[in-house]
Amino acid sequence: MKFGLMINEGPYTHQASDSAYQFALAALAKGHEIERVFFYHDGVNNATKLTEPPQDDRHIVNRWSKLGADHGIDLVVCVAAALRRGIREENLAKGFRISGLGQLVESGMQADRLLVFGD
Amino acid sequence: MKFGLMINEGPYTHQASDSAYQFALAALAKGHEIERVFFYHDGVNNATKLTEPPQDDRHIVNRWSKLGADHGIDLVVCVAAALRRGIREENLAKGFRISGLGQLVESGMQADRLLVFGD
Amino acid sequence: MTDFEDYGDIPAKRFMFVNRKAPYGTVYALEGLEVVLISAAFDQDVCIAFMDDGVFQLVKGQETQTVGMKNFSPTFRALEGYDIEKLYVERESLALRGLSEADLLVPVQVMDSAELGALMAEQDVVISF
Amino acid sequence: MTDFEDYGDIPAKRFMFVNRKAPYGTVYALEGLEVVLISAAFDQDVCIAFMDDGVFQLVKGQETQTVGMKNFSPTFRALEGYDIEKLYVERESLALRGLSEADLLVPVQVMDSAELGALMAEQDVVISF
Amino acid sequence: MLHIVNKSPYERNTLESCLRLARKGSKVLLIEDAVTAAVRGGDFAAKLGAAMELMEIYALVPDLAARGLKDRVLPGVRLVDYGGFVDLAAENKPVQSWL
Amino acid sequence: MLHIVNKSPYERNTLESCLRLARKGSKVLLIEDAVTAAVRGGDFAAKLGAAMELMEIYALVPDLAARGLKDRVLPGVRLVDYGGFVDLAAENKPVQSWL
Repeated sequence: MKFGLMINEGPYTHQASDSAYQFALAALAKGHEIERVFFYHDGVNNATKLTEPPQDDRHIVNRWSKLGADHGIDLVVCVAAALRRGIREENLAKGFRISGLGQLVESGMQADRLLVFGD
Repeated sequence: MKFGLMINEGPYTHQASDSAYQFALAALAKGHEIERVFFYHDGVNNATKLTEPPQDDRHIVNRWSKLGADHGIDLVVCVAAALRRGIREENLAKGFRISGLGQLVESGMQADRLLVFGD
Repeated sequence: MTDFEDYGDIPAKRFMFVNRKAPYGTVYALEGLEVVLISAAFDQDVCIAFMDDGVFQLVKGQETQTVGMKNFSPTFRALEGYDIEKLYVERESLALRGLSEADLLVPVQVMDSAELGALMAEQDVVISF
Repeated sequence: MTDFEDYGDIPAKRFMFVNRKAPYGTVYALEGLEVVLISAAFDQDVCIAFMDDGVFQLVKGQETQTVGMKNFSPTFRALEGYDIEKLYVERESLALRGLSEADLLVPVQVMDSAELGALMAEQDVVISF
Repeated sequence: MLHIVNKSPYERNTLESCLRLARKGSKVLLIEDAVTAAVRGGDFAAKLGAAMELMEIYALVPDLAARGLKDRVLPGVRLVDYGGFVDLAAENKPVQSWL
Repeated sequence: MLHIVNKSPYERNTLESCLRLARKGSKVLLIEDAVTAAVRGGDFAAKLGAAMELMEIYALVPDLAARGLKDRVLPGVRLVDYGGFVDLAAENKPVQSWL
């Protein structure tokens, strides 16, 4: 089955990005496909390459970059939400791309299920 | 009277930064002093110079930079919170400085009132 | 509006956007509305539900000069021009907050929790803001 | 720990940190605890109040491996070493959530809302997380 | 003591917790989404009315105006602008923001 | 239909709103801070018990474990891991996250 995910909160502050990641791992392990993860609202803050968490903590940004690369997942950051929050090409982490809100609606149309993770 | 302010949420997403700004303006107009604004939790996202809101909207980051310069307000971003969220010297807006949590406790000690704005 | 790809071969899906938050205290209402507007370009079957504090988004007479924020409530009046005409409001949420249909800035369909719950269950995609 | 300036001439203030949020769902509990730890270096009169969902921060037996997050609850046991010994828990908050003092991982002083409210009113600085 | 609440009592337990702990003679200021608590005819208005017997309840006019609620305020709630907010913070101690 | 709730019912109105709208036969999954709703002896447990007559209530074990609540769950609440979460999402339509 094809899942689309939407993440609406930034890393560390809310568990949303963690829950979505664990869901994605479990879905992939069961042979499902994650076709796209769409980052909206403060969720765009998952895409900054400047993040540097304490050494004994998980690296939420790099984790998404790696998962995206390993499984061909489209990691899309909403451009309007990103500009409001200081995420641009110059601080964008590997594997993410900036695009429009249409990509979210498209995910709703094309995925079998669109799951939202937020506050 | 000397006020210290603490801002715990990022710009646009929550009204916290707006309320703190309006409070600061009103306090200064009444002859009070704002000795420091301490940015914690997602509040550190108020300090990125990469923010670019829609043209017809307020520019929350630049507004703080200007207020700080005009009134000699110390704008302090918590280093630990900032590293978790991708705020570093290289994307830090004018007038902000990155420092430790001790600056918050110090503000509580030295200001007549410490006011917190958050979620 | 951007040129989107041709989705002619995919049957339209039923999208419901659920608004549960008051405006201005957080950005969810405003950025939620931006999603609704974009969705209009995709020829899907779109409806919007307002419940809980989301009903405050539709209250008449919003004046945002003194908070220094943009008043986005007029955009709700423009939704009709985007062919988004299904606006549902939960009766219980209005009543609890001392509001009535006459206080709202656009025509809506007021329904009770059971009706709204039934409609929600019939959707393909539900996104809550 | 960083060398702080000498504040010897300023009389110590009474600081209360109020914890009202559950752990892990949001970062406030963890980052709040970081503030508490730093405050210990300033020789102020510090206390911590746990109320509402903040009481969940102190529940024994937290195991975070499967959510992939760091279990920071052992740090509460280290507070004594920082001379932070005034931990207050609101009785009503515990009871409402089906918890009792025996479920908590550190010794605390349980008090009712009125007592906690009275203590709060005596502080110089109150910061809520 | 000044208590500041910024969340709607219909969405969160913040204002209820504040009123449970606030002592007689305290001041409570409603800002941001918490101004919804002050709406006449709303379910929370009765609780706020009861609280007013013991303490002074204030609401921030700019936040009421933004939400179209300026003319719908429960009698007895005192209205302040940002200047009044500053005065309340200056005149009362401590100040607690219920987050 | 699958309803997902992630907020504590002691802090927010989310779970109550979900239960008000959810139809008979729906599934409700508690994740993140919402697992606190499932604690035996808690004030919300009675409401959850009543809801269980009409729908299936699930709770995510990793989130219960993180909060030290794994062994305190109200009988009748069905326990799932992330794999079970995926199955619920795959088997039910639509899926609504109550944010």
